[in-house]
Amino acid sequence: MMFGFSCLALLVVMGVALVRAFAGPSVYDRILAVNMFGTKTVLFLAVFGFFTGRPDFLDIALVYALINFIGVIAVLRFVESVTHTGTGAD
Amino acid sequence: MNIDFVGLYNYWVVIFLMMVGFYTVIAYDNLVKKVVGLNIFQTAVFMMYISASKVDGGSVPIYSESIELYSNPLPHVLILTAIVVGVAITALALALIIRIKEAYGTINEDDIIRMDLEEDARRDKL
Amino acid sequence: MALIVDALSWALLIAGVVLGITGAIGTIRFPDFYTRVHASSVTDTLCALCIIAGLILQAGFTLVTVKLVFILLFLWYTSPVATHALVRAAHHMGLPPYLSNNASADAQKGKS
Amino acid sequence: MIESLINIILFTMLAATSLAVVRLHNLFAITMLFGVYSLLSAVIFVELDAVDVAFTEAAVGAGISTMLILSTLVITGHHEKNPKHGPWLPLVVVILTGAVLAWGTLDMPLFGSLDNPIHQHVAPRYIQDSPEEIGIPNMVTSVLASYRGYDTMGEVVVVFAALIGVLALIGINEKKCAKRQYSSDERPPRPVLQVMSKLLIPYIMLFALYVQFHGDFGPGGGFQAGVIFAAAIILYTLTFSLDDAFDLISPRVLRPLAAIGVLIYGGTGIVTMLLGGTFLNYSVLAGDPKSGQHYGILAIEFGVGLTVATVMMLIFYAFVSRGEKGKVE
Amino acid sequence: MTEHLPALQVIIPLLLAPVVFLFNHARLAWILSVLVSWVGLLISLSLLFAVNDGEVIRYEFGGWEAPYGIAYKVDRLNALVLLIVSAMAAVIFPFSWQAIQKEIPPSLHVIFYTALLLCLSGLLGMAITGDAFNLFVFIEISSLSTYTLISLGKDRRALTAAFQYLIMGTIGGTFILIGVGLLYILTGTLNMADLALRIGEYEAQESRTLQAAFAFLVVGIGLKLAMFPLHLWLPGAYANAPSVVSAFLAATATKVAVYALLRFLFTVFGADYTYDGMHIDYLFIPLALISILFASIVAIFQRGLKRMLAYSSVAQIGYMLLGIGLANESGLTAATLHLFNHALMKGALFLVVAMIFFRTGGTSMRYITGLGKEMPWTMAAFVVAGLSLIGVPLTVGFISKWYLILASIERGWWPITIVVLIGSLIAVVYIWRVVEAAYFKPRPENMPPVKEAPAGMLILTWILVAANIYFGVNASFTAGIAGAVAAELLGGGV
Repeated sequence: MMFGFSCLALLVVMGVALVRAFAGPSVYDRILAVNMFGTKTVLFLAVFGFFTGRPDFLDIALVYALINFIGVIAVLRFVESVTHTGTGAD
Repeated sequence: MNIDFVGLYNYWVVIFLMMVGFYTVIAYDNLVKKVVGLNIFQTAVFMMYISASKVDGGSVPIYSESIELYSNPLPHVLILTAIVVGVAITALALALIIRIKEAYGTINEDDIIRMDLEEDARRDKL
Repeated sequence: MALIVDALSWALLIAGVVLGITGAIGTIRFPDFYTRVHASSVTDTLCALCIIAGLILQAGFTLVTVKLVFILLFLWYTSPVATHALVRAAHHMGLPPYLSNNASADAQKGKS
Repeated sequence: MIESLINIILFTMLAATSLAVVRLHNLFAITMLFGVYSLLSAVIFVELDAVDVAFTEAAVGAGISTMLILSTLVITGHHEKNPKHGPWLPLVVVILTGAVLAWGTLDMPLFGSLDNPIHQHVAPRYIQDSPEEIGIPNMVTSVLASYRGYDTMGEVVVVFAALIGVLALIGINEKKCAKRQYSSDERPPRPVLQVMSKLLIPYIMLFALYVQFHGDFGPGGGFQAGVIFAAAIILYTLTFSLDDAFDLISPRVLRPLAAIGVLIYGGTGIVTMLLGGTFLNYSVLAGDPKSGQHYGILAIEFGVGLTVATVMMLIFYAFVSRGEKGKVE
Repeated sequence: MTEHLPALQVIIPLLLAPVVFLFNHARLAWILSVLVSWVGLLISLSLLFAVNDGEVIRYEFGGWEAPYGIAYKVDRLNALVLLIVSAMAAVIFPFSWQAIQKEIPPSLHVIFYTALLLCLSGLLGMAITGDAFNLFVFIEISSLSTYTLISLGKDRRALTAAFQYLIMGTIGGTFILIGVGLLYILTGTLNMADLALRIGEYEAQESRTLQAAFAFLVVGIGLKLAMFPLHLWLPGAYANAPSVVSAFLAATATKVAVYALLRFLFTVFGADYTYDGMHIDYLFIPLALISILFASIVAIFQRGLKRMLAYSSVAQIGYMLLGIGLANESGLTAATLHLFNHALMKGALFLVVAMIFFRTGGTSMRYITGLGKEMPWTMAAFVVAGLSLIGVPLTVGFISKWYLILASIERGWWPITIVVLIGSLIAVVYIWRVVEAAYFKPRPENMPPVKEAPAGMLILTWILVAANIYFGVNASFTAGIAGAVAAELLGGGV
């Protein structure tokens, strides 16, 4: 039961992060929100594994964390390179 | 709230996502956005398959002695293949977009069509 | 004994979730990017710690615990680095911070 | 009850994200939200018991696809013009399609019920007999590698075909920059990132190997392992530079490996043919059919992992080198 | 080894593609591809002779029996389509070496052959498989390599054409995926024969899900085969692809898509459901008639030869759909026969175009003017194949139209006959435009002199032209198979 409620609460956090990602306003706000969304997703998956009673699949959460991190780094790199070439961000 | 509602809700959202993705593909002129729309469209179809594979009270189809009921593994396999097909198409489409940008200087479909028509008109004069 | 462990893990989970929600409210309510980073990243580490500690208490000494520790370490390792890179990039590209009421109005005009 | 609620919230978030993707005009923002969309759909896959699919969707959709779109945007620019023509014709087509689907769902078997034909025919055999016939607990891997191994071979060929297409279109520019980028003046070095990624990358590769060989027991397998391995190299490219990555793993090495991966898969099939079975019938590989299946699955998963890892790296190289170094000469 | 023939048919080109890529040597790639295409032709011929008496060959991959594993099932229709694809490959692959020298930069030759082999194996795989999802996988293999091949065209429009085809093709593929998914959700199986068995119950209760699945499959495959309002990708793709690729695609790709349509309509859903349940004839006949008239008229006004032939392909697909729509044995015979015959004539015509391009460097009317004297053999091949396209007696085109007319009279809808005849008359007009320019106008002065095409290319083209006449004079072999196929399809035989 408590896992269920933790799941729901984490979903709320994810939803709030999503709102920030939709709203922006600057590109960095969005990246921040996406990053936060990603980390909370990792936690959600960890808790969800316990909720369904099969916590052996935490590998997925690890992959999410990895992909999320690389994604943020990639976005930053590309924002940087576009701004350098003078196209301007957001 | 009964499970029937949840089931229909899944399918309805899937249909909604398909329509959003499909609309993005055919209504927007920006080629990158078309590709994103195509991905949304495909992911929606994946969701349909996976929704169908779920069994109430079932578990992940990895054998364990304590578990009786498993969800259906076959749609998972099909969708694994379909995801790979999706990324292959995305990669190819993006490579085409890069070449189009280099050849036309734009990735806006309207502009590209206009440039082609102008070129036709020039050739007619020859 | 089992009851104490359950209660403790419940408390940790609740603490983690509350921290998470606090951070979320921060990212919505705070006025500019740098303050939002503060809100989300500061709670991030502790929130993850609490939740995963709560789960570890439930899992006991199994492979699952090892994986949970890995996840926590990974999050602790990457999350600050990502935040660092993000703020650094923002600062480097000239995103103005929120200084006072007047300045913020200018900053908001300049951005968005 | 809570499960249904989680399901509904996740699907609603997904729908909202898709709408935001369509309505925004900044392509960077669209790409990021697309990553979120993929991550969310992967969470939904976990929620619907499809852990292998979730693994793949996270690695491919949120990882590789997003990365490729970003590197395309570097070249093409990231502002979208407003469409000029009216949206009516597309809207009609889309609503028509949606209506046909909605019509179709009305008679659809209900969600989750065990009585559905989908759970009654064919699938029970996989669920009940595969631990016996194939000898590995992950049924998805059994079906993927053995029962429908031929489809998976097609999947590997699709990946290979994508590589061929990308190489034909944009190629990989292997020309070295005169000066390494991270040491130039206007691009500040990234010491924190570089140190941490150097520490992290070996562990990511180790994790990839774990995923490759643990795929029989848990979620994972050759495809996911390949993508994670490629992700390690991508991280290296992002924090250091493309030239450094070329020094680490040169495209010249990767190109033949991509073809060899496909050939390992196909070769396994040919060997089974020569040993008297049909194509990809691993049972003939050893005296005991069960260990034969095991060897066969090991071999083809290795082929899949090799092809996917090399192809993903090569495609990423192709996109980034086009952006940073321009056309192939 | 003979029991492995169905698998080898697809696997040999499929595995040769990475081998060619590995060796990275252009000439070797060509030689290997040619050898493979000839081996493929032999395999498909032996398969056709093995199943010609109505027998069915099965092949189970991985040793798992049919609904659990993936199985190939070869009957006459499969074997005929396999023969079309591999025969065209056997002619066009040898032809390709000289043709690509002027159209594709040397650094991409290996990649060209790799993609061509993948495309061939994808089409063969589509034509032979007995599993609905395996069909989707092979559709995507062939599509991905087709997009690559089209984008290798010289003009920048090849890129936009490839992109447009990619978008429409992927939508088509996804529609097929939806259709297959709905069928799977209803029945729990993916094997076509098993589907056909288990679908009956839903057909009887008029399941709306089944109807939706039917609609998605027809539209999805319709996109792939360029059914009339969905044909927009085809002219651009055929006109801008390298000439050899146009020839190969025009001769095979749409044929295989028509095959997939036949397979789903008649084997999976069954003729009764297709005609009486879903009334597909009332959809196909109007679409077919419009496409015959509209596409033929548009073809007249095209500047380039390739574009003209592409629109003519859209019209020809209309004839096939008309045959399916007429819903009787002669109609289906005509459709099946036209698969084969159209491959022969379009293959020959596009090879002629490739030779013209090889010598003159262009294919618009300007380049063709006065060519009759300069390239007599090439233009003679064009005339003969053009006559076949029109449907003059003693050519294959006549045979298919004859069956079509028979079918429309049998059905009692004789006005359709008039449309078919008008279509032929319009074909006379657009073929005549080319003939007039080539034979009755002098070569423009500013054009450089040209020579006759190389003997190797000519011989290969004339093999196809000769086949046009041979199967036109002696139609008993092809018509026999097509008739048997039609009877089988209508009888609901699996």
